[in-house]
Amino acid sequence: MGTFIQLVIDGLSTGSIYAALALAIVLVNQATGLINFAQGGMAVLSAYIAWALNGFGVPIVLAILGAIVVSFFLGALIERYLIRRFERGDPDTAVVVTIGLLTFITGLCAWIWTYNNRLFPSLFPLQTIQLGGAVISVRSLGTIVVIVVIMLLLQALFLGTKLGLALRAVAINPASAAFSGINVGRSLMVGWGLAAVLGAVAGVLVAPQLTLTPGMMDGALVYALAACILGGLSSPIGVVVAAWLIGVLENLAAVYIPFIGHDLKIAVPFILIFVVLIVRPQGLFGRKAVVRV
Amino acid sequence: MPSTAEFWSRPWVRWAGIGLIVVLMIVGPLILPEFANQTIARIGVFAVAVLGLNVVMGYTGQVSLGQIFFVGVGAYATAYGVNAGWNIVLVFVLACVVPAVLGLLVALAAARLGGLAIAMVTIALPIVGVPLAKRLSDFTGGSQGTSARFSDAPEWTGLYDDQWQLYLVFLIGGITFLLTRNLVRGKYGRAFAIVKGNEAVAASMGVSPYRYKVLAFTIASLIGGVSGFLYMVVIQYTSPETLHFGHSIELLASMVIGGAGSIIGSLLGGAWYVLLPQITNLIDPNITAMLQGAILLVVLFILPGGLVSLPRLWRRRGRGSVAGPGGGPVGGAMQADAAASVPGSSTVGDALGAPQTQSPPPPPTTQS
Amino acid sequence: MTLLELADVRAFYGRVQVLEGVSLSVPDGGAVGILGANGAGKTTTLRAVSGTVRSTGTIRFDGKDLHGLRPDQVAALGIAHVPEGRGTLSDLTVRENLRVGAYRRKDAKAIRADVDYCLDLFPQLKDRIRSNGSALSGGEQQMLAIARAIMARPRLLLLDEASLGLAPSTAKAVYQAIGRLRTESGIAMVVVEQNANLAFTLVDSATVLETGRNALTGSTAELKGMDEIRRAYLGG
Amino acid sequence: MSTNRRRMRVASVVAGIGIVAVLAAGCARGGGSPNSTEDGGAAEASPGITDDSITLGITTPLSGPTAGPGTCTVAGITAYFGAKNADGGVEFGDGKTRTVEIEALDDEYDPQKAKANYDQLKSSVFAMTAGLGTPTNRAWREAAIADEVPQALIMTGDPIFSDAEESPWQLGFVPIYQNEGQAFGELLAGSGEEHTVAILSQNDDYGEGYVEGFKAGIEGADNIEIVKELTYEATDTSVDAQLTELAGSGADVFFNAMSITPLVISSLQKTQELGWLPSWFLPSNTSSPTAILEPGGAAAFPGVYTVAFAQSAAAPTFAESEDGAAFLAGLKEYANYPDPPAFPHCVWSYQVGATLEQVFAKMTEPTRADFMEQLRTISGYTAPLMLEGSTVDTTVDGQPAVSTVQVQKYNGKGYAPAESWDQ
Repeated sequence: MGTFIQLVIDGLSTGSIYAALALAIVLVNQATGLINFAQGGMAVLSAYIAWALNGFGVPIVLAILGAIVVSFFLGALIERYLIRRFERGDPDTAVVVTIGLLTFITGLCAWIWTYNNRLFPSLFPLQTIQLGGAVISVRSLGTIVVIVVIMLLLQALFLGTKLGLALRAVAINPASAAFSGINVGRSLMVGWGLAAVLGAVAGVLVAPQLTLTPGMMDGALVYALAACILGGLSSPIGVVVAAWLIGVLENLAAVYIPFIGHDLKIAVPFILIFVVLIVRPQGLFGRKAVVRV
Repeated sequence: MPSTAEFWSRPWVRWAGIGLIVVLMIVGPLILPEFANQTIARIGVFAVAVLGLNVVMGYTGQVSLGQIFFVGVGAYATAYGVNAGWNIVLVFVLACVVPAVLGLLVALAAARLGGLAIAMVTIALPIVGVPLAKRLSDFTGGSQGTSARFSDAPEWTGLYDDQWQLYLVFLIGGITFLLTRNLVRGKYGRAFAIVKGNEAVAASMGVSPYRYKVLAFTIASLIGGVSGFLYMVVIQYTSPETLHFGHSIELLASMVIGGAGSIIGSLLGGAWYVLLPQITNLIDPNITAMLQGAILLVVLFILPGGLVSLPRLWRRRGRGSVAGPGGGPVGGAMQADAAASVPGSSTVGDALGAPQTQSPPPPPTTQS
Repeated sequence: MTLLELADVRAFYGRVQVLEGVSLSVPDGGAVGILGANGAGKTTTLRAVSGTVRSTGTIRFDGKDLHGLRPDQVAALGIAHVPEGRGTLSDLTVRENLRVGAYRRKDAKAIRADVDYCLDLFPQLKDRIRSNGSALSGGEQQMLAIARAIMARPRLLLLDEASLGLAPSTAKAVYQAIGRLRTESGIAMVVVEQNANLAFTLVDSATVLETGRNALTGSTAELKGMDEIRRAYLGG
Repeated sequence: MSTNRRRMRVASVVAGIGIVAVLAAGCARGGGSPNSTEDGGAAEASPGITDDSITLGITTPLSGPTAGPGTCTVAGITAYFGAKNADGGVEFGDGKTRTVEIEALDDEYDPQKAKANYDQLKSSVFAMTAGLGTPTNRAWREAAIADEVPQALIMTGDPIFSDAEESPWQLGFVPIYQNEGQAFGELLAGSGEEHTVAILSQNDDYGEGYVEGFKAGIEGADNIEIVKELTYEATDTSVDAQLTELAGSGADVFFNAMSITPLVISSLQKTQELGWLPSWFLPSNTSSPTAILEPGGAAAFPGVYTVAFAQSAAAPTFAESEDGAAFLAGLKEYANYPDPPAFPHCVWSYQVGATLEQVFAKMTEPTRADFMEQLRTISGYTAPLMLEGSTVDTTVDGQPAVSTVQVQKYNGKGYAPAESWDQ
């Protein structure tokens, strides 16, 4: 039983890593309608900026804040001068552009900071808390709390605020949004900027655990995408729950279903996606979109 | 310009052009240096893989991130058959049939889904395929991989190995391209295009989207298997790394850069897949990732329609372009599903105001 | 007083010229129709006003030149464009659609009142207030598009083919509601319509476009009396 | 079909062939044009060598997930020969002094690209060396044999490369994985105490090799019991679940055949969090004291053992030693690698350079054949930065250049030799 609870807790903390990235992907999707494969790369770049600032003697909290600010402008500029060109065109191309951006940013990080591993200072103490028959590290707990806070903020942004409404309206139908007086260009830039901020938070959150390398987020990207699809792209809560579900079920399947084992556990989220989407095409928490012809 | 166009439309010119290409394909390998032959052969391998991807994505509009899995299965089937001493023709048939059957089974399930979901289910293939290949080490040689050197030039030909291999690629790849070209220009191609355009409309026209999606996916897998066979002809070694999902993403990028829904685009995509790493290695091997990303972005910035649209870009000088960006599969699925419900769907361009500079929309690329 | 003034407007898609000199004048509180066949340039005229197509010539709103303004800036001046195809924000609920319409406004109380007014104007929307835009029928989407435009409290409404694709009874209901809106609010309107019968229930005057030019202009009564109008547009 | 399209088609085919031709320029039929040597009596020189220079080729991952160790495999040898070239070059057995040029290409850990890189390099370089990876080296092993191109001192513990019968033109540099696992297994079996062992291994030939060696080392010892054996994927973000499961076994020894640095650090932390405090075994490439053990808090465990043959560049005393300082300076100056590497591959690659210099000194003919012959005659050579007791010995068939490994124990700062098990 102890092992079972521990596995669930482990799954939640691993799932939180996926969730951190997934939330940024959801934000860009809600604000621009794109899936941004480069989100993880941008998060890594933000983490490197924080690390570098820290290296210049800036206290880590300030360094992170600095990285967050830089990330916002970076995200907005990327939208304005790169993605904008493709937003009006073939969406396939736009997606491949984000893939190219991921490659470029990863290469850029490697060029500036090399592929050497960098230790990123942890924001949370390396302590553990007993919980039933299991232990959880303060770091994991901290990550989970931050994720939940971001998730709620994001949910509130989308559903409760004018800005959130404008972001979504622009993604859905830019012309209609403009006819209602929304500055579409600025909205797109803000969407990317905010997503880059979320990415920055995700990056500095997981960097202490994963060790900062240019490809730090690559492993999490597929899981994050899976969580986005499973949870329903329109729902921050759904995506976080899906990420946790993936983390937990993956662990449980690996340990308790001998046929799957630790090597094939990566199949679990995809089986989950398949089963769930057959029943609910809009994802666990997504809103149902009725398409008329 | 009209006079040149006329010139090229004359039948004898057409035949002469085809003849010239055939002659080039026969003479080229004999006179080109070894590394050039090997490079062209590799381009052939991945052009076939991109061609398969184009059938399911470019022509039918279903996002597949699993193409490299079928290439890998084809390669493994080839290696296994060769090492077991089976007849090479039988091995080739197996290398096509095994991936096709797997593709059919996957498609029967996956084609029920649409859009992003199908992308996630197909990306699972290479991701699960890698540990699976390691587990099935009796067939695959495990993580150390397996080699099969069956494509050395036979004595009687008097050819070098690279020449012989290139001829094999020309022969098998060429036939695959011709058959696929006929497929996408015929009745099935039209059905694929309708499914890509709008599934509900397809259904109302009596074209079952499900059946044609399954068919396209199966054909794509089969072509992937052909590519896998050629992979073994040229590279002669395969391992779980071969079917890493990153290569699937690279194939997708190559397809878009070459030109989605285009036969020539597939060829250019294969060239891109092979030559981009070589070119970046030539510039500076230490920053290949940065260079590859940058080159990709620059090329798409200039040619959003892919390399295949380069001549069209030229021709467009002095001519107005008609707006009308088409919704392609990946992004079409990945963008908010609004467009589907709004007949006169708007674009960001509309909302940003009247375009002051003329930026041509990607040309519709449903036929090549 | 003239609210909207168009003179010799030419517009282009890329290098293809679509408008070859269109003129139009809408008095404050007035309603002007634009009639014409497919491709005559009706929609493009509206798009020239709202800044979504490149154009030359005079386009003045309340004395202000509209050239060079983005669509959202045009909207901010008090022009609400109900586009052809309705432009439904499909993934937003009806209520959210209406809130988007009021994006530029900060008077929360008046916004709430206007939502109620819209729901009163289009009672069908009341039952669907929590539905996604994509779940609405064509007629409901058209009503939603108009309601969203009203929410901006515009001085000028650009209505593009509000009857397109609707059942005759639905189309009639939509035009009745627009008529009521006009009498109650006095919003000026430019009404693009293929169905001249419907348009004539609403507008004071109209212009007929042919291949990007004004072919005929006159008051509703004048136009109704013309044979060629009757034959071409009124089915008689 | 539009006629313009057809015209374009022809144009693109021509353009494509043009690109290929440009790329291929300089590559001549039949493995490159041999350089004629002035003195007619000697054997004809192989490609890639002249009277004053020799070119070595490397294909290794310089981007992608394995780029960390990959870049190191180039940096080390570049640093070594960079310094040598600055001093005028390396003296060869034929009395000539040659500078050593390194031509490295990125293969992204993709076998297909590794083969392409080999095809590109084989006629312009004298020998291939130092490249990282089992599949990427295997992809062109048979081609190298067929072409008679040396594939020397490569960074894989795959035993096939050290079997002279199967791989006449190959030789591995680093100990085969089995050796390392076996050395630890023997140490453990020799302790005479009862031990239960939990095993976590990377799901590839790397992990399997270690486990296989370990099992061979404890074969017949009835005081050792393996109670749980799990694997992980090199692409995993986290191995928490495996550790939780292994901790449940309560084993007192944890054999962790893991090659991913971040995962080792988080494993050290996670095990402590779980309150499971076994003795550890770590492989040579993931046991750096400052880069891994300190951040992982390894002092909390009763013992962390590793197998090594080279000093760790991240150790505090390293930079103070003469060899260490020279190594770090060389990395910075010639290899554009400014800070101490977290991966041991930089040191290994540096030692590959030193070993090659030994081989060059014995070569009397500028041929690949002579190179391979001399390659297999080095014995008892202590390369720079080697641990005491380890030497390069290329004369033992079935073994790579380095096969003598030392089991070491972490003492809170660095490593000390562990002659026997003590706890």
